Amino acid sequence: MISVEDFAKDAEKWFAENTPRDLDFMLPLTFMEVGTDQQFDFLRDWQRQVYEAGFLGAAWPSEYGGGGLTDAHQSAATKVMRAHNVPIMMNTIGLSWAGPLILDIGSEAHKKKYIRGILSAEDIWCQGFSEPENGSDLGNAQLRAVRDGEDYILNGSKIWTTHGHYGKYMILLARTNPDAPNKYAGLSFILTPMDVPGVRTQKIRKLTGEHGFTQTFFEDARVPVDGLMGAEGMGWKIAMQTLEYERGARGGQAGGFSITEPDPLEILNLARDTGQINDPVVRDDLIDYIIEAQSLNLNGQRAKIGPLIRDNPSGLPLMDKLAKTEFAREINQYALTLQGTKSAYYVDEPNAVDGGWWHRSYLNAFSATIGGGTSQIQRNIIGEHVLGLPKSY
Amino acid sequence: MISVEDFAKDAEKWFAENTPRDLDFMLPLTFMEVGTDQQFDFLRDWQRQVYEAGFLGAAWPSEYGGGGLTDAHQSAATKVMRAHNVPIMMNTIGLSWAGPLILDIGSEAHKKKYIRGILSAEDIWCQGFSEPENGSDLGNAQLRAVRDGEDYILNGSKIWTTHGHYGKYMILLARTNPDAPNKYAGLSFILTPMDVPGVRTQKIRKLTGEHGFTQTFFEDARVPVDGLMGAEGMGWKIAMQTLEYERGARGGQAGGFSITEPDPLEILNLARDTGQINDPVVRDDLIDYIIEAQSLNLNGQRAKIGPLIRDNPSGLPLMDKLAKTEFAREINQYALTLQGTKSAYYVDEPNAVDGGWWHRSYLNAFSATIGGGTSQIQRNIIGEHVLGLPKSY
Amino acid sequence: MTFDPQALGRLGITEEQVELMDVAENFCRDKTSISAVRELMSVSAGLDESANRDLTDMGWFGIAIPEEYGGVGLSLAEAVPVAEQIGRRLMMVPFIPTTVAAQAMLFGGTQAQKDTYLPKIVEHGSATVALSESNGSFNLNDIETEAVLGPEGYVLTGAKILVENLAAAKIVVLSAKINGKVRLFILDADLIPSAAMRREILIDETKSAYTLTLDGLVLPKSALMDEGKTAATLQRIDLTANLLASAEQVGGAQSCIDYTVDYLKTRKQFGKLIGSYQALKHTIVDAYVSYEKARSLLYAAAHSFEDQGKGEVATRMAAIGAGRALSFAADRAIQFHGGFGFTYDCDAQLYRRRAIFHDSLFGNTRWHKQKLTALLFN
Amino acid sequence: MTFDPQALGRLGITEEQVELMDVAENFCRDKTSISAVRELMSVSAGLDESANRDLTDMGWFGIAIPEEYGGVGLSLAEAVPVAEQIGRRLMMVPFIPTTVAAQAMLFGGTQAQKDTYLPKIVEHGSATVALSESNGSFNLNDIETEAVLGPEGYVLTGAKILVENLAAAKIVVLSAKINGKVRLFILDADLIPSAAMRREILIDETKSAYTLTLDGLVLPKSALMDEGKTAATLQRIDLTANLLASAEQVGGAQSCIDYTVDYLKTRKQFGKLIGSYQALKHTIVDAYVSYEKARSLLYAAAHSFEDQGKGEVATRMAAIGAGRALSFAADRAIQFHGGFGFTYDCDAQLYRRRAIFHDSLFGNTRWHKQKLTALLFN
Repeated sequence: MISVEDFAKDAEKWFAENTPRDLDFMLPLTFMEVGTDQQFDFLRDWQRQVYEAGFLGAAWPSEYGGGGLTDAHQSAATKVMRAHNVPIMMNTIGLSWAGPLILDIGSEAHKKKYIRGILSAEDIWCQGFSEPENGSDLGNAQLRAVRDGEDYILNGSKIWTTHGHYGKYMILLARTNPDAPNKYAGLSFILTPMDVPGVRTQKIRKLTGEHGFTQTFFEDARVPVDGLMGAEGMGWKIAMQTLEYERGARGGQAGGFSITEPDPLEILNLARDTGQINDPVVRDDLIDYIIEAQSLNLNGQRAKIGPLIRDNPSGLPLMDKLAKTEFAREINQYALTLQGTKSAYYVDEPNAVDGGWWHRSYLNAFSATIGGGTSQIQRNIIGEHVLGLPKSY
Repeated sequence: MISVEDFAKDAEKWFAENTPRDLDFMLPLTFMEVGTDQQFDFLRDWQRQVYEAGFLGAAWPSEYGGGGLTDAHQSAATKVMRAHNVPIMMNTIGLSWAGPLILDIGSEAHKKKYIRGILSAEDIWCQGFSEPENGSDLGNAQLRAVRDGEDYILNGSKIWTTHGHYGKYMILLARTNPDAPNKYAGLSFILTPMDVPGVRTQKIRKLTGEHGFTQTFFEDARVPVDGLMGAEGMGWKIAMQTLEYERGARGGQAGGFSITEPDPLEILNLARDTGQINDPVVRDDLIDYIIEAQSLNLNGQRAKIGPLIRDNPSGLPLMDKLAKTEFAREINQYALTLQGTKSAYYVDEPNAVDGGWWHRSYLNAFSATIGGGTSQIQRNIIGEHVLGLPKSY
Repeated sequence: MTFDPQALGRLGITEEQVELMDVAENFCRDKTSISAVRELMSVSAGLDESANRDLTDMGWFGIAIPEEYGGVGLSLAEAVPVAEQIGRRLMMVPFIPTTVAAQAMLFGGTQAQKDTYLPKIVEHGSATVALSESNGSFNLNDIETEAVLGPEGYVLTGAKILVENLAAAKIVVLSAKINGKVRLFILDADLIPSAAMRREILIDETKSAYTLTLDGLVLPKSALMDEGKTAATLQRIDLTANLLASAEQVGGAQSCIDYTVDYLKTRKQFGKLIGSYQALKHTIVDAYVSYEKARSLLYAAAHSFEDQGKGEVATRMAAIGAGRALSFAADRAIQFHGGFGFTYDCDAQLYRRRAIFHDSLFGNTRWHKQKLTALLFN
Repeated sequence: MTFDPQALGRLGITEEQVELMDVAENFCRDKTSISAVRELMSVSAGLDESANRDLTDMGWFGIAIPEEYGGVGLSLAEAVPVAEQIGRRLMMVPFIPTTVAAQAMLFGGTQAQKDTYLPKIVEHGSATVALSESNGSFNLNDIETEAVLGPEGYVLTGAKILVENLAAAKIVVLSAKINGKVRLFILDADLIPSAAMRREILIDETKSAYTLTLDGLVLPKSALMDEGKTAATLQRIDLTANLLASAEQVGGAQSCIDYTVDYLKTRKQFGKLIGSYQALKHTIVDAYVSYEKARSLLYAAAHSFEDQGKGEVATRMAAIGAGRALSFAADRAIQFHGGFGFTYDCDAQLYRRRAIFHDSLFGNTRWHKQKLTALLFN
């Protein structure tokens, strides 16, 4: 097996040569912000290239399409990708949610059927947990799945489906037993094809004015029972497991990254370019942002050092999303105040500063402070699970 | 009757001549901060002088000891008192809570017995609403009052009694009927002598290190039934009425003022004296404090202009306490950062900046963000009564 | 450091203000709606023509114009409640640019210009100002545009950005340098070739603004405004724009809070109305408190606007208070609407975008604080 | 503007740190308690003599002193977990002033001074620094005290304030000007007449500090430290003090949050545990997040303390993070304890006072931010 060092060297060489630069359109920072077909097609193709070059799924078993190497190899490659600030890996639900889950608890057939397409981005995967009426209360999912022979018949709808209108498969949280002792026990986790009759997606326009998410409607849609993961009633447990993959609390992801985290340096450059850096009050604010960025970066380092987190082992992991997403919202909002009269402009306006990137980033930042558990829910989770405070609801 | 103008002139002359200056000890800014006998005796004497000069209780009926003039007269005098920044009127519970209540709903006997002593500060009045176990939940008061002939027998304890160890009378919220349909209906409001057997006060040391409040214990204390205000079971309604006097939402107070509100100018002087004013970041912060002070001051003016508050008539009055007390806490806290190494000092340290006044004010500020309904309770009240949001408990 | 509390404005109100508040509140509420605004956003050039006509007919563009020029003869204090109600409904009418242009003429126009243009404004409504340039500076003296006197008049070179409502405007107050000195001109909009205008893409889709290329444009000598009054007029423009923008934002904050409170009263999660969760309840209360403070600052600014010194202090405080109130209320409104808040269909984003727009045109919070520092400390 | 992300420290830990963390955590927890601290506060001169003896016996005052001088021969990185645990229990021992004085000698002492005094510190444990003066300046060069060389040695005029733990100290590192240049001296505490010391009243009653009047005091020539190293030594003093003060505050923040969380879990109002109210719950979560960030900054500072440049940036960031974390946690702790929080008996005030104290001695947040601005932008 190739040594990690050599693998890293190969990666270094490949990304140095193949990382696309100077595009004439704006690339999204996160997989959730893919707003145009142009962005989508570009990123899909880019993921395929990275996969074919061997730097995605390197640690996944080769018999299913992975690289057959070790986590150390993939981490090395991912590190190089970050260093080169390459475009994101867009098939995130497959790479970081469905893929690891299938490899952990899926059948041989599941693995053969799904893994390769996840890596090559040929099969786009979607996530079907949230419902319009239960945005924060996932456990209350009402989408109904009724067993009928070798099929489930699905009725209901899911919302905030990223890449919904491109999706081939969905990891679906469905209610197979409405009479279960509690709301969680009635849920099942089903790998669902989206190209069957009765499945319809409808684009949702984001507050940015762009598209990105869809609502997915199921009307008597028949999907094969073999998509069931684990057993009926285990849906909640399995869904929570996928969230652990997503949070990185559990290993097994294909690698790469699907979210480029905000770099405080960027706002420093903006402040310099607009001359605002000369205002001592601005400099004072920027110091706070640098400290905040450094704190979060250090939290990540400390989370890996056992003795330094023993008092609250779950503290740093559980606060990561809250701290980072609120910081992103705040810093992008602040950036608008550095643009003088031109902060009145928006994306696609030739006079706009940085092409309106900051305005879009600020508005998009809410997808992270709202999606995947709002910041308010995150505080409940930290308060209850880390500090042991009583529930608020 | 003397004209308001002439009365104001007399007041101007009297306070110009008689306002005490250059004391060799620190005077409290609020009646709750009276920490030493020296302060107490001084303020008690000062109130008597103001009363005897005719500038306190000017609008209260002369047959009971008032000045027999109009509210306009008293307001004019109070305005002069503020202009001269005179020491506070310390018998606040009498002047602004018990007095107006007695004049509104008390018996002739009550008025003859109590009013004059309230104004002269000969009879110090205390407030007995809060209990140790029910700090925020006044309606849950448990102090028991059992009718026995012409007496009530009191058992229980009250806390946060201002001037408790000097008190002659207390306005007491007691539970006369534990079996009432709801917790409020079981309460009665009793004017209670504190110099009877079975009443014991115990000083509470404040976080400032000083004394000021007491806890008052009642053990089989007999007090005459004639102290009952209204009827049994009306205690909650009457207590709420006294709060309206206190908040100024209802007229009838004796006048003067018992709280000197923080003046943003003071912190500007501190910033100048310590040279911190030269730091542009400090200047930027100070501008925010000036704006905040001006907003609150303007809120007060606007609250009197009907057309400008018609959308939410109760909004400005109900937010006044929250906004002012939190601002006081914040600005005093900020003041500590303007003192360099000397902010390590505290009251009575010769090297301390302004004798440690800012440190004490910051710590004392919590009495207002906690007492009389915490800031958190205030936000509930505004949310529920002004914005019509659902209850949180 | 000297600090004079008297430099801080007081608060009062005139009968006319109350009257206009009533009229404006009813008119704006009945004349438009957010859904109507949303429709216009997608189709129109950022203008509600019907509402604009009504405003003209009601004489609102002349509220602060003396009667001798056909105006109502009141002051900007009376324009405030009108702008507040217009902002409350996000009504797409050029009340601010038109009123600002009119004030500029009143302060800096020659008698002939006042006689010619002020009645026009009262009659037709639309006027605007062309001051900002591609450097994005809030400083109105920080411009490159030049005017050189030639045989036919002043030949212009340069370009302006963020010229509000230019397509519909009849009159434009324009700044340019003559021999390095900033001067103001009145430009008859008919002189502008359509090729010289480009509609800009704004963060606030309820507003319209244009880039105006001036190269080659020639203004008659009579277009030059009173040179001696340039500085005072620029100041008048700045403060008028900020006073009325504050009013629009205070009105907007009120709607934004109402809109969010309605949601908190009806949306359930985990079996409870989300408005019972203090994380949302207390924060919206803070937004409400911030709104009420902003409204107090606004009416103090309206009241003392004409007082030397006090006027500027009060106006910049109002601009800061209003900007913060609307920005905070709208930012939290997006968050508290959860998934729906992230959609284009949720109105929260309209208010947030409006706040960003006003925090851009004639100075943002930090800019106003710098000015206040200079005014209050020295 | 140049900004180098590499100027930001990284995070790591040594085995010795872990070891000392264990030992210190157990020792401090078992050796003292808040009630014991409260008793000492009222009687002692701000010193827990028994604990102080134990620290000496365990050699903790020598952790960062080379073995050649009898020390343990580790670095300040290993002193951090000790200071953290001391701060966590509000233990009344002069760990910071003593360690700071020792570092000053190591950096700026003559060989003879190191040979004489460092072993003494390891042995007896009590040393301190006398730098601040009545101008209250954070700038250690901003002093008036003068030293004039006479036949018997250096004659001093001036006074120092906030000399921590002076009564118990054996050795004092002192700053004074010689011909206008700041210099450092080592003062044998035996030379100080008791009349020259006055115990000061501090906001933090668990600490002790004195005003030291120097007029007439004469130091032997041998008391002068290496003149060429004055600047570097003052810098060392500043950063060492801030590193260890950050550790004390991080430890304090942990206790303060634990203390408050316990109350929120047990106190009921309106029939519910108050910890279920989000107004309290979410705010204490924010305090906790702030504490964890501060702890990360602290260990990064400990890790990169000796790196040129990085060390100062990381240390000032840690001081800012720790100060904010403890100040905020303690301010909210007072509020959330309600009426009890307003009493002297509630421990919240002890933590709040501690934060104010550390925000005073060697710079506060604003001061550190000024320094960072200079270090990171230019």
